[in-house]
Amino acid sequence: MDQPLVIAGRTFHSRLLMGTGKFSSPEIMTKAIEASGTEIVTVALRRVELENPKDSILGAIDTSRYLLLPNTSGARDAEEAVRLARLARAAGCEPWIKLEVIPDPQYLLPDPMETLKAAEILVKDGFIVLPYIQADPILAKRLEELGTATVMPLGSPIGSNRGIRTRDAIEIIIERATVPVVVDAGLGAPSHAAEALEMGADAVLVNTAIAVSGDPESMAAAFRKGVEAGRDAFLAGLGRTLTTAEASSPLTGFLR
Amino acid sequence: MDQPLVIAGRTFHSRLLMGTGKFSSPEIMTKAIEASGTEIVTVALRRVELENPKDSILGAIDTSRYLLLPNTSGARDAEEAVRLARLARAAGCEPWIKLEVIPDPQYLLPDPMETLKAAEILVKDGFIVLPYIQADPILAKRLEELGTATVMPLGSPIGSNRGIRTRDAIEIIIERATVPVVVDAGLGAPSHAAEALEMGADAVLVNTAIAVSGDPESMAAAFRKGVEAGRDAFLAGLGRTLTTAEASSPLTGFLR
Amino acid sequence: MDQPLVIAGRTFHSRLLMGTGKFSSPEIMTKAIEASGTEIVTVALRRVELENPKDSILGAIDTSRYLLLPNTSGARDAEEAVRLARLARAAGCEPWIKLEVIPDPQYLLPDPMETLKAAEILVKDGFIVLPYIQADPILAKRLEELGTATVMPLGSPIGSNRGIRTRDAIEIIIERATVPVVVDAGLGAPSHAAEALEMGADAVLVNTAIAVSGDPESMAAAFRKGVEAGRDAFLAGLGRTLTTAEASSPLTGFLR
Amino acid sequence: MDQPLVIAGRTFHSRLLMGTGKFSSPEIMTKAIEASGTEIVTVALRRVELENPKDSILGAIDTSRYLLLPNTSGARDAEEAVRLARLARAAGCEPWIKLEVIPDPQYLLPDPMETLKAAEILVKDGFIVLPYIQADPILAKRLEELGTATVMPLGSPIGSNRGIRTRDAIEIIIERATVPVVVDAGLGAPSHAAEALEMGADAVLVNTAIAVSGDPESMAAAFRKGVEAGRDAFLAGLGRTLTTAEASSPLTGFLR
Amino acid sequence: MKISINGESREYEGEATLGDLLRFLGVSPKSVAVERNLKILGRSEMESEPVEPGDSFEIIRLVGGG
Amino acid sequence: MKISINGESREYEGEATLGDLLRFLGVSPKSVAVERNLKILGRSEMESEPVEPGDSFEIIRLVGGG
Amino acid sequence: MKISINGESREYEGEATLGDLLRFLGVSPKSVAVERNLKILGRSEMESEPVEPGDSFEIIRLVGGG
Amino acid sequence: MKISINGESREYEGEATLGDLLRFLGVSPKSVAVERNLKILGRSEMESEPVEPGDSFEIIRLVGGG
Repeated sequence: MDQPLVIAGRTFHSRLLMGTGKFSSPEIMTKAIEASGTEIVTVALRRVELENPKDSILGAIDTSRYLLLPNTSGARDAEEAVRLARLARAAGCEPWIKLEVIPDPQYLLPDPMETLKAAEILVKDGFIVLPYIQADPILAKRLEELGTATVMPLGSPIGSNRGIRTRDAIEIIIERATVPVVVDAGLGAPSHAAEALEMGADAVLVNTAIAVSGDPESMAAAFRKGVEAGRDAFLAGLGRTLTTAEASSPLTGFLR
Repeated sequence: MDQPLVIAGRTFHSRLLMGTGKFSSPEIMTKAIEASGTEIVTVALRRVELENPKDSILGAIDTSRYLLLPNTSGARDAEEAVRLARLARAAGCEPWIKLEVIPDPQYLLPDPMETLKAAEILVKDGFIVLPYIQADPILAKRLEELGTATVMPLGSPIGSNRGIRTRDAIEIIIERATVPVVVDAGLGAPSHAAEALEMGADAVLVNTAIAVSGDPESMAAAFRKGVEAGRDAFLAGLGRTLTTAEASSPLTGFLR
Repeated sequence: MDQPLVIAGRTFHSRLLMGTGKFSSPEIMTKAIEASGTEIVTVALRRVELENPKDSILGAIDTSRYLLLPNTSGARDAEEAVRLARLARAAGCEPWIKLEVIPDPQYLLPDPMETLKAAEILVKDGFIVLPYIQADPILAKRLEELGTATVMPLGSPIGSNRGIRTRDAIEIIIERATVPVVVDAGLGAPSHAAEALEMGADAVLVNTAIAVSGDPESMAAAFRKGVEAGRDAFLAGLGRTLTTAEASSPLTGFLR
Repeated sequence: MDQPLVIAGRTFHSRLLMGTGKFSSPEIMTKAIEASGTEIVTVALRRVELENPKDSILGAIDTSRYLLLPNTSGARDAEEAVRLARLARAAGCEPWIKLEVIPDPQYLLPDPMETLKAAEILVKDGFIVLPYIQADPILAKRLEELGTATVMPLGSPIGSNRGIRTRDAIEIIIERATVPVVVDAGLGAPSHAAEALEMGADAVLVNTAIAVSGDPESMAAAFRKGVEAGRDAFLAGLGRTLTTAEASSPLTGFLR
Repeated sequence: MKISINGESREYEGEATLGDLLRFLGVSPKSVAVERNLKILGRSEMESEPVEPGDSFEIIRLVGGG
Repeated sequence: MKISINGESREYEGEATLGDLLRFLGVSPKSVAVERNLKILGRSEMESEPVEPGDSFEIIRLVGGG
Repeated sequence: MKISINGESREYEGEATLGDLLRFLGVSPKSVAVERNLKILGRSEMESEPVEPGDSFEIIRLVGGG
Repeated sequence: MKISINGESREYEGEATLGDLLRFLGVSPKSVAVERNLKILGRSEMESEPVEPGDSFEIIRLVGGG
């Protein structure tokens, strides 16, 4: 029997974290969240638009069922990330934070040094920190040593749908991590999510592939199955790969 | 809503075909078949062992629930394949045949010319022919023109667990086929099966990866989910892949 | 010391065959042929344009230095291919023919059955046949058994520049062939050509990547070097690949 | 015409840097260096063995022809790296240093934070710093901003011969770098080196693949050609890759 | 008085507590976080926090994000 | 009499129909296919098909396969 | 007389050998292959091969190709 | 006197300069770097640098590396 996913002492039965960006309507987002089976949904922070002050995503997410995981998107350095994390907590979120420090608008790649700096401050400040990082095994180990609750290496750039293009490094991260490894960013299809779990990743985070799909609700259900398939296969034990063939029918040739 | 899979006018609700070779016991095989949700199971033909004449796989498969699909494994040329197909029919199977003509014991690669020759004879003889072939789009088209019920291009050598190593060619086969495309051989993980369905394949056939797994029943369930995930994603519509990133959080930077 | 390449008893010191299509001018083609170091150049056959009867590629190729290898491009079946081969011989070419039978204008994939049929006729007719084929090891073996002088499996579709996307199958073809294996089609960069030779291919054929380059002469020289590099490396013996690292500096840590 | 490679104001005509580890004898190493055409050879520092005090690699390298580039291998943190760099200078080397800070003996992956720290100190101390790093575009940019003379992202783990398994990230690094990009580690075949140069890398560093080859001298020559082939192709301009085919022979079918 | 809200300068003549200001703006305190002159305010402080000439406020809410 | 079954030569003195032979061998006709001298026998023919000296039989059954 | 050359119908009143026809067309025999009514002509036959009303010729040359 | 060289403790009764010590050890100064009590010595300092009881020396040379 599978163990549930445990992050910072909290138990989750779904291994699919879901982002809430880019959905065409709150209704579609709500349906997709439901279909995904997720228990953790990420959100961002932005200024209230004074012309439209009532608008809030909270109406669309039942916070009694889902853990809201605010991210620090928009932060270009450690200081901005820390400020965002504290604002999220002040806005009533639990002290969980998806830490992303991204100086680069084109590829949205995280800054390892600033991420480390912000992680140190936030961990000391009592936050449960889930850092979004390059697939760098040494960086992942340093963050873990600082006390982050997970590491979240990227498979490929955010929203690129390219899948796991950093496989070698993620395998090393998984081999060594003592905290859950959540593959984040770039997972564009259920097969990518299944692959991550088959490799031994503890969970994945998906947003774009679901939100921009022609049918987000079905795609969310598809990712749910992909994640479960990958996890089941990891637990059942995958066969080794061969460079030659191995007959599935008896090798005693017919009539021989 | 998805259309069911239709092969030769017969409707199937599962897109996972399962092989019955290499299982460590009939009980484990039966459980795996059940868990896979398959409706089509492949079998081989061999001489009765006169010392052990009672032994039969039929006891372990409920033929009222599953279509038995005999294969021609062991056949090295068209003549042997045709003889095996007819023996299968004489043994009480419906006239469905997974045609494989394999002269090569090391990589178990099918012979395109002999496969074509056997297919022509068997189609004329009233068989519903599902040929196992190299991922060769022209060969696939010729077989379709001869009246085969499907084409079954290989992802990688039988039992190699290497996954879809012939992606470019299979994409072309899918783009052009007017009969169902069933990706066969080499699918070693649910992510491989999901990938095939995401590409638009109509179904997959899996044996080794399930039979030799540490837990065949769980692995069968995992492949079932992988197939469903891939199919759902194909129908929902996958996003395009980018070489750069595309933010999932609003791009208006924080406080900007 | 390397052995020269021998095809049908004829010795060549270059392992790069070059195509002459798509060049912007005969002068540029001539310079590129020179720079490539090739000894075999492919040509096609087409009707004389009666408005422009003098035009001939022969003026641009010194047939005392290069073996002209006419191809059967344009042939959609065996009969057309045989007719083209005979016309080439009648036009004064030696009885060497690059056999290509391509029913499909979109991906330009060769027809295995028609290729086999034409090869049989042409071999009987005294031609030295170099067939362009899908990377199908069984087909390659059959052609070799018929007496073709080489097999020429494709790396990826003609002109696609995708490189070797059929690596597994080409490795098997090389492992088994008793005639030279020439990787043809899709080689878009010198690294692709080097890879083919490193795998043990005997030669490669390149056209588009050179002809459409911004500087065909330099690109031809680059492919020449790539081919030589790959061959030298194959002969010197490549190291095995590891999944972990292996220090190049002494492992006794500094001051330890 | 190509520009020469310029690192820290110094001009080099070879784009292949060569390591001197793992050779079976000084004679073989000397021959390989010669055949590679390199102008920069890396060396390590270790304690003199008091039982064998005369032994020195300097006898085997003509320092009037080759720039000795000492590395900091063995350093597990910034402090040890700085100490090694200064010892190298005290040993009579020019103030050039290949900076590697590697806490991890299994995969020999560099530590981004310690590398950055050491780079800052060494640049201030007047060293010309060539840092060995993960293929992390943000880290590369930070190092460049600190004043390193190059960035040296890894293709795959040292000595693994896996080639460029970090292609996406290296493409971004190249796109953005204002200092030379030298792809280091894991290049196991000339095709890998050619690929790096075709991508636009300014140079590569190779050691294991040459040193452990069956014939290091030939392999060094092969890498030299591979590097030149890749560079020539990059300058000549590679064609774009297509998903369909593009005929190299005239498309006007034969007799049509 | 002149105050700045989310980077825009505003004239505000209402009651001089943040609670009033938020009501005036139509913003529900439950769904936002507020910085007054770079100091993040706790839930409890919000209602009574004074609003004074020259104050600069950031009013932040949760939105969809990945 | 001498017959060949699945490539092995056998002495058989039983009744001279295939049905008898199968019962003698302990093989259930329902789960197999039989060739007599390369001719495949239909279900209905099996019971009464004669067994004669020199006959060669192939008795084939279904087994696990991919 | 009416003949067909490379699929085009032509009026031709010149001398009645292929050699003449090729000269008339400005085609050098050395660089081409010719089919007359689907029969491929050898180098030696070209000059003297007759040209008769209703003949169909294919005149083929080498061009750049891959 | 007792000194430490490359981590090994040694008895040394020779002349009391580093130049002497290196000659005694058979090490050519040109090809090495030396730390005395963690202080790296310049080329010029090597010859005359004193050697005193309890000194700890690291003598480093170049070797093959990648």
